[in-house]
Amino acid sequence: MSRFLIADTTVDIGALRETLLKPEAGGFCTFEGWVRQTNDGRLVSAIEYEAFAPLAISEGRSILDEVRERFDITATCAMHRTGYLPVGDLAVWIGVAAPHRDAAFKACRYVIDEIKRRVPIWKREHYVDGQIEWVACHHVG
Amino acid sequence: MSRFLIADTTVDIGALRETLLKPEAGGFCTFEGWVRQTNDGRLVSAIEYEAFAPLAISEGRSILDEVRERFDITATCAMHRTGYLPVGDLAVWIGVAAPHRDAAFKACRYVIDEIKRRVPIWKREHYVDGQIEWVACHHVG
Amino acid sequence: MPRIELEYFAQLGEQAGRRVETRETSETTAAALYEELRAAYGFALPAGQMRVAVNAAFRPWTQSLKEGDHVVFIPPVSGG
Amino acid sequence: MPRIELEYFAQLGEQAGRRVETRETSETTAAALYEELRAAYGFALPAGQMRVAVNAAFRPWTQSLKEGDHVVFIPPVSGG
Repeated sequence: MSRFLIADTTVDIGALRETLLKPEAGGFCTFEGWVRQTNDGRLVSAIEYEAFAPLAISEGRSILDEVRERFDITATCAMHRTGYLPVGDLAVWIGVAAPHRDAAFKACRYVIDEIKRRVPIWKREHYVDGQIEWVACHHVG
Repeated sequence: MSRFLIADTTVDIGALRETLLKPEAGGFCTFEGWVRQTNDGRLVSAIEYEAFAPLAISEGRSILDEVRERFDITATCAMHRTGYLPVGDLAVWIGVAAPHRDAAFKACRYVIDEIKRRVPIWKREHYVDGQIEWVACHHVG
Repeated sequence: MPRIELEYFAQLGEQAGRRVETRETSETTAAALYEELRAAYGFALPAGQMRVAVNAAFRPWTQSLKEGDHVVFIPPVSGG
Repeated sequence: MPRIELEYFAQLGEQAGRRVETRETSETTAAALYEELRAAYGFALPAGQMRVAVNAAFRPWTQSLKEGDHVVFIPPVSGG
């Protein structure tokens, strides 16, 4: 079980989590990315995400296939939002179930790092002062 | 905000997560421990958890205080169950919100590692063959 | 001349003033097509900072193009 | 002789055959009290593999005990 979803509306993350419940899994790690109210010291009101969906989905699936090869995990699933998300909204969700916690943590970290590095999704920040800018690339962190 | 809960009944983890939603947090990591159907090759039907609650709570709070000092995080909360939990049940839940993901992952990992190392909670495994045993100590993983 | 289906994302969409385009071109590689478009729209990003996808799969810049190919230039990503 | 409130967890509770106990003892440290109990109940674990809590706080094994103290011996933990 490994699904990578691009969603243009709110997703029920409780339902995503349910799909990963397996009796052979003892550890479960999730990562969520939330729209934060500041970036580089600027006040943010919202972030707009745009995805090249067919390629984002196939690249996301490749990442999930990679974690299943690299780590001893049971099931994983990831979701990335598109559209206009105000501060506090959920932009990305990743869940990894594994027999033991070490693999769950490492695999979850791998998925978010690789999503940020290579999945064709872009964000445009809307600032409180009215400006709007495409974020050129990722900063450290 | 940092709470450490010992609970003898099911806890609404959605509600715990809600308490950690902060506009200054961009990354959120959770860890869940689930009752697994096998341990060391033996078929498990359930795990019974017993806690020395007053000390478990104060030691758990110390751990949450430590992560707030060691990592740049916004809010954290942890919950550990007691009582009889069948396979698949949630035994432990930890959530950490932080400005950036690296601190969220590291702090969450620190909390589960320290809970396993020093919080006075003990588990008794019930096996499918009818045997019942206190687990002497943690195995690697 | 082959007709290429183009789709623009992020700052490229803004700079081109459109999201999609069907374009006849005499250029035969993805790299050459990007330079043609860069001259037409003034794209700020050099090809060296981007990737290219043909028919929804990442391809080398030397990829040759044929009638009906769907081409997307991929600026540095910023999801997550 | 001071009366000590004892509470037993995990395998200690099983081996003692009880969860709580009020015990008069002439022993004056946590370490000595544990040896007394070990002789009485046949606890398998040596003190070196455990910790001790007095009045719900971890204390050294040399901790002296007084009337009404609540003492818990802490076997290796296995939560999480």
